[in-house]
Amino acid sequence: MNRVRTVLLPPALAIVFAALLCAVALLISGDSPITALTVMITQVGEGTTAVDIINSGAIYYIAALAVAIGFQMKLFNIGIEGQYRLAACVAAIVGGSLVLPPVLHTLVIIVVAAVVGAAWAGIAALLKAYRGVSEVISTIMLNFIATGLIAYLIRPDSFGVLQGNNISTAPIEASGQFPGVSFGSSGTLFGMVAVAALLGLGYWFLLNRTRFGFELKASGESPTAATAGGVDARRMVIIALVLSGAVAGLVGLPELLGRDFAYTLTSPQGYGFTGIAVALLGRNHPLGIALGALLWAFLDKSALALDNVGVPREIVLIMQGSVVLSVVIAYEIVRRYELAAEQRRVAAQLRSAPAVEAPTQTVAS
Amino acid sequence: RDTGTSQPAGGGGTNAGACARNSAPSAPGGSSASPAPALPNADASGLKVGLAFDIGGRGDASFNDAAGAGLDRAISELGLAKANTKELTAGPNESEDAAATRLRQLASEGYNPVIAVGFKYATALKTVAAESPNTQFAIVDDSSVELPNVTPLVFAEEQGSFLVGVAAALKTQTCKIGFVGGVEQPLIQKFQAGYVQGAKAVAPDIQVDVDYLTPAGDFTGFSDPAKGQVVATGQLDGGADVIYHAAGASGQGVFQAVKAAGKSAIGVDSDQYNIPGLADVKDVIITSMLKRVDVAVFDYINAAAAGNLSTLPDTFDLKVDGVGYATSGGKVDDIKAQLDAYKAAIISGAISVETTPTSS
Amino acid sequence: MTALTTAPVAAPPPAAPRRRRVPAWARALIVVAVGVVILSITATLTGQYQLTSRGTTQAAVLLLLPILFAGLGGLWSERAGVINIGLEGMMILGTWGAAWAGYQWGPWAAVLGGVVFGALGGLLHAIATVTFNVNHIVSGVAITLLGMGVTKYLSTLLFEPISQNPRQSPRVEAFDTFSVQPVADGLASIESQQRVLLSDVAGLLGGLLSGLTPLVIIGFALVPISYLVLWRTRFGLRLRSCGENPVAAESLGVKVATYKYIGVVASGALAGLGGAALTLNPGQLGYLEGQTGGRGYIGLAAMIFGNWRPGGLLAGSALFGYVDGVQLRAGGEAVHGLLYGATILAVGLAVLWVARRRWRAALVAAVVGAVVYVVYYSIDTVPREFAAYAPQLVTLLVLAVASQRLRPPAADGVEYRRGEGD
Amino acid sequence: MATSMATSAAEYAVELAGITKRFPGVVANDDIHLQVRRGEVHALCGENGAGKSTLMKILYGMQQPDEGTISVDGRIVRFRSPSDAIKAGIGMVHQHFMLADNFTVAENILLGAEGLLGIGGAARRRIAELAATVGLEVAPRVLVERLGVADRQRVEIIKVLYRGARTVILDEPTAVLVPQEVDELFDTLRTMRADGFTFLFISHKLDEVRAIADSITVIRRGTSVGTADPASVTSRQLAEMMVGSELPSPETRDSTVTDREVLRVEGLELAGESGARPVLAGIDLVVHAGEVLGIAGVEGNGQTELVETIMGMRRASAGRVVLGGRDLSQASTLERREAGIGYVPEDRTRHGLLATQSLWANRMLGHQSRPPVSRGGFLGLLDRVAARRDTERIVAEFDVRTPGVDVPAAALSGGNQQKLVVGRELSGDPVLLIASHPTRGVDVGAQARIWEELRRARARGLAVLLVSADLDELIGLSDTIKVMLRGTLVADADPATVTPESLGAAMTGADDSEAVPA
Ligand SMILES: Nc1ncnc2c1ncn2[C@@H]1O[C@H](COP(=O)(O)OP(=O)(O)OP(=O)(O)O)[C@@H](O)[C@H]1O
Ligand SMILES: Nc1ncnc2c1ncn2[C@@H]1O[C@H](COP(=O)(O)OP(=O)(O)OP(=O)(O)O)[C@@H](O)[C@H]1O
Ligand SMILES: [Mg+2]
Ligand SMILES: [Mg+2]
Repeated sequence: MNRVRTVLLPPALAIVFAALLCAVALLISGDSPITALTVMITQVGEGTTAVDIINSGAIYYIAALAVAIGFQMKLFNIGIEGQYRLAACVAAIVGGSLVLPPVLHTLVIIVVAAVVGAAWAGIAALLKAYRGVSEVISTIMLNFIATGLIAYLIRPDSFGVLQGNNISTAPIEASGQFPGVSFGSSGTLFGMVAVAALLGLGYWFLLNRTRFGFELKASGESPTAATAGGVDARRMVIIALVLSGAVAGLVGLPELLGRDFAYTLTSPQGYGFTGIAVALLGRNHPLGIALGALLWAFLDKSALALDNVGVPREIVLIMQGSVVLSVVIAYEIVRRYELAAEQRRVAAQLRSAPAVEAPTQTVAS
Repeated sequence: RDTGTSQPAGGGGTNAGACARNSAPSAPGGSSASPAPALPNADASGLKVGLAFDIGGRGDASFNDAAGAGLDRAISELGLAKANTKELTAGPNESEDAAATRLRQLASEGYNPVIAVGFKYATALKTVAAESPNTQFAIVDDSSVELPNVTPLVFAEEQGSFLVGVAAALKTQTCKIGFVGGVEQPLIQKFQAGYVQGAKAVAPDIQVDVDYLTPAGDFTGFSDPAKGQVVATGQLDGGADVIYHAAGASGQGVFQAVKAAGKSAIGVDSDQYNIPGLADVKDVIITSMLKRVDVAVFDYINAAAAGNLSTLPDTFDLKVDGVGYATSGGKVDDIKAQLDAYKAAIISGAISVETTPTSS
Repeated sequence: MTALTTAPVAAPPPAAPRRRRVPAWARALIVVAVGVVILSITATLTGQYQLTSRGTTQAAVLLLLPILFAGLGGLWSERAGVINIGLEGMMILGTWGAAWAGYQWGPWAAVLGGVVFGALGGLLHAIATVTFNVNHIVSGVAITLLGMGVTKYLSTLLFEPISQNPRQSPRVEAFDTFSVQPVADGLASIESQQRVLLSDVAGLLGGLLSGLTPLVIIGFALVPISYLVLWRTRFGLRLRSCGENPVAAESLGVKVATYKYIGVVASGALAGLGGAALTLNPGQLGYLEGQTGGRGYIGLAAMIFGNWRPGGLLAGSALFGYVDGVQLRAGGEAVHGLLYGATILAVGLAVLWVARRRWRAALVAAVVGAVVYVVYYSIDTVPREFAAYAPQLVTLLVLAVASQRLRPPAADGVEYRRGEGD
Repeated sequence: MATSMATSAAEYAVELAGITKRFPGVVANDDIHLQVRRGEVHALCGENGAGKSTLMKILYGMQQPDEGTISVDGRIVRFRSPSDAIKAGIGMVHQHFMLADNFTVAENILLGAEGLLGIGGAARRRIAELAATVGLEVAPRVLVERLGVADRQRVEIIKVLYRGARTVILDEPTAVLVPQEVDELFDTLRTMRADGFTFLFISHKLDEVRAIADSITVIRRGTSVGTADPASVTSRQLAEMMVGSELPSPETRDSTVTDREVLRVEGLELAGESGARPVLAGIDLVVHAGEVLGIAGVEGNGQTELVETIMGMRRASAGRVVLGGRDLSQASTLERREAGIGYVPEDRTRHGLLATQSLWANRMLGHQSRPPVSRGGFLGLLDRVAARRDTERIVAEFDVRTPGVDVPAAALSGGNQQKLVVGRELSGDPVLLIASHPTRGVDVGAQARIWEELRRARARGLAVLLVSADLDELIGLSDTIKVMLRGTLVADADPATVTPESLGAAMTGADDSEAVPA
């Protein structure tokens, strides 16, 4: 009961609040919130939307895991964006230029992506560990620089191939692709969805069952105490950021290996920022993140239906922004409410108990 | 101090006398080219037309708007019922599946034909067109989808750009002109290639200052007028006096810079002289390179209504008036003869225009 | 046995003699002077006269202005102890507010509109972080998301009917520009005489004195004003105390929450002003979706670069604006020229450090100088893909060199609950 | 002796009646009564967590009581914030310094009181006057971070005086001071008392309380259990009032020192920040099995750095650290811990505990690579069951008062947190324990427990390096004492004969005649 209240109530409150906010905005602009909600929900059953939601959810999930690894140590890796894009680009170049037996080919591409993501995050990690540069700033700068580097790599006179008016990398042969699960006209589920789920499991295990996870959380909670406890803070900064970057490197792969098979100028951007929002929604918990990722993907994909009823699709952006803000506020409100309830309870207990009882014996568990 | 060839600030450059200009090619047919015979208007009242816009959608004063204009014309001239049309718009940074969902939505609601505006739809279209073989699709700016039910609507931007390059070379006083591209990607490089070739055709010694706002993949270059203004000012300070932009909304900054310097600018895509939002800078816009997406969309709907898509050209080029230059404002009336001579030469094949810049 | 025996140890070594301190303004002047000389030498030797031209300075001013405002916004917030990574979102709100007010009532209304909308974003950040103790970065990210969503939604609602474009506002009338005459003309004539150093100084200075708008004046004036308010008044002392030790401040009767609110709302207002500066930028019609292009984040970087001080953040945004101006106006060749300047700087630093007997630092500087020179020598131009991000690269490099000397407010970003201090 | 007096209200500068304050799970103050006469030094005594600080924060307006009233000069008042209390002439020097390091002395003093004399010349003159009164000799323009603890203490007092306080609360002001500094402080207090100031004085050092106080109120578990007359009460009696048990003494009985060398430090040096003098220079010391080596020194003379360098938390610029014959100079902190060093840090909240994590998670800190909490292996799997079990052992052995091992460490009071830390550091059979201020701010009961455990471990052959500012503790526990001054070990002292006063003199560098060059 208590757990339900502290863990599930805040996000529920937040979603209700954000939905109310959007409803008011819609009413002001003369649209019907009910219609908007109905079309969004019915859209899930249309065409490939349901599968798209899961596919995108998996991508957001990986991005959010990457963010969450840093968050555990109070490191803000704003650079997921640059890390995954650069990783996807380089992995596509490598994957497109290799001919290898099936599974191996795919594995090589995945490893390359992880290594590139890790290396790009590694720059921020080294700057933070050895030069004390705030990772927030360095990763923002590195995002810009990654864009330039990708543009350079993808130039037709570097590794790019002209595809009409688009530029892309050489397509990855079937041996390097990651097969998905086809649902016929309802779309194809990316095979990498399973990888995302495994990553979540690995994240949970690493954090809660291993020495590394303990040291990571300890460094995040109190760097000074962790240092005294034999945790090398500098090493942890580097490992956490590099690991976060390695996971970030995988963000672009579900689409690359499951659908696009090449990196192009128009390859999607912005997953890094989505990842931050989703990690916040999920409070860095592997299950919470999964729910957050699905909610986000639902909002993204179902929003396409809003055009059909003439509701501005931007309302979904407001919904997303306000749900992130209100979920954190909701956690705080619930925390305070619990505190007050505890106080009342203790007071009541004291009134009924003999006055000599020692405070230490009344500490609530 | 060692005096360099370039000078630090405005006004310098080679004077007009030094800018040797070739004479215009003599028109092979003796007259300016005539556009391909327009097809008779078919009856489109039975059609349901779906339009999927690129980012920006209607109101972008650019190719989305032009596509919309083509649809509007079909409504007014071909008897297409407004209720039988539907327009959807892409969001920024969206994934391929969003684009596919949009096309699928249109196809599954019975819209036929469905027109995708922008090359970003190419991959999605490949999937969706294969799923719905009985729906006709068209895609603007892309010719990479090779399916029987997909018609590419592509343009010879380089040819139109060639002509405005000619105009720039004829109008420059300093023998120095500029090109401002929004994002350095192949489509925009086509504009650059044609423009530079056209200018050199007139004045082989002309200097063309080529700048892009952002490299490929960083699409902020199409929406950063502040940068457009700085780049254009730089070119003007370097002596350029005619600037052609292919920078989307960043072009506003180019126009402002040109206006502040009292020089000339060339618009892009639509006749920017007549765009209401640009009214206060229109006096510096001497011409615009027209990319007639409206013509392509209209012709496509017309051909679809007639049930014969084979009449459509492979490329909307000068010959079919798919590209061209604008004359609003009368600033190029004096050189119209030369421009038309070059136009004829391109149509006849006497001049072939490159699609990629020879040297960047 | 005696209770206490003094061990035979050498007397503790005397503390190193402290060098005389040069006042901050003088150091700033020296740095600027050195910078100008290096640029002048570079321009002369490489022929890249754009490095010191009036146009470049003007472009730099234009480009630095929004960054400067955002940086000042960061300063006000972080000095009050609240990290503001939501500057970008507040700036977006500012661009929208400025356009909305501006197209109806003119440029001054635009300024006000930007300030008010930015301040609203700031208020939201303050409510989340101060009242509800939400993690500052979390709230900042959420506010940026919200800012993007709200402005898009409102534009569809309010701008599209007039501008026919959901991504753009109707035209907003901008300020007229003016120059400080006759100084500006005088400098222009000196610049055109092409004398080494003199012309360069004239070019750099001339750019600062011409093509001005009231917003430029406001921007530059806000730097000393922020300094005076934050460091020379009782209000500023209290506000900064909330960033250094809020518990101590509270124990002395300072209303910490109130000051944090003021700091964060002012921060939003300043970021909004940055948005207004973008909207009113000569070359702009008004609001345009995505026109901030990450300038809010860069403002934050400029502030960190400037060690959480107004003068420093001015230097940070100036560096950013200058490098961006150079690369936009003169492209990869000029950035290539800057490499040469960097070599001179590195060598100069190496010599200085040798003189001060800081061997390791000198060695590092010399090696860096050599590497940069090799790069300079082996390429003709910096590829556009990298030149375009030269400002970000320079920022990163400078931070890598200097960040260990930075000193953020001690309680910056620390969640603080009233009455829970020890 | 434990009698409450009934007197008329006007007699008291401050009177607290029926104050009750509840925190979640804890009643910090439960119907407390306190009466303070004008012009007296009134001491508050009580074990850790008895509620002294809470009561004082209520009087200072930092917290609002749930019940009860505050009267100042006979009038009932309500303080909504410290400003109200300051206006009523109450000032407070907190248990922990309330200073902004990056502000100057003057800024710290003026903050919040700018309205009195502005922030200009008049204010500066007043600060100079007050600095002379309390003996602060630093320029007001200096940053507080450059000040030593005694000077910080003085700045805190000036802060209070500058606001015109007539009633001053001093919450454990002497915890970080050496005897000489305590004497100076007491001299100041006496002078000011003569001038009519009223003091509320909190300390765990009962001798000090008896030396300075005019009257004493004892608080036990949130209630006032009575008052005492300092002239007649003994420390032992006071302690019994506080905890109902006997006053512990840190005396070690017979020597257990062996000649087996455990720790040898040779020529240890720690460089200062660029250009500054070294923080540590030429440190040589040896600790044998069964020996307690005490390090005495005024705070800020390098003791913290010495300990952290031996622990590998700071990198020595020269010198060797050898543990049982094994050179650990290049080893990481974890390797040093694995080699058998236990470490009780001086600041348990900063260096000893993870506040929001459970007690059993805290048990793993520093042991995360060793059994019982770790199964080792490539992944470094943790054994959570064993960790829980071992935490329960510590809770039982060390009498840690807690409802369970799953509560967060923050839920424990300071003394109980400290017992947990000591218990953890004595787990896993260490050969050397480095204990920094192991009983700082800990009440007498917990103190006794910790001393007892240290003695027992020493008897088992543990070598202990003890750093403490509590000279009684240092003298009582140590087999050998070394004095540290400005980064070097300047003197040795024999705990059997040395007095706190002569030790204090050596610590401040004011060598008296007792010191004989070796
Ligand atoms: N902010 C708080 N929130 C919850 N409980 C608190 C808080 N502050 C104090 N307490 C509770 O009140 C009790 C009394 O604390 P207080 O600090 O007044 O003790 P104290 O007598 O000053 O002890 P010490 O001698 O260690 O300073 C503590 O044990 C704790 O349980
Ligand atoms: N954030 C918090 N949430 C719940 N309880 C808290 C919190 N902060 C402090 N406490 C309470 O405060 C107590 C510890 O506070 P405190 O440090 O004042 O204890 P103490 O005995 O006074 O220790 P010290 O001697 O170190 O001052 C615990 O009993 C705990 O219940
Ligand atoms: Mg206390
Ligand atoms: Mg306490």
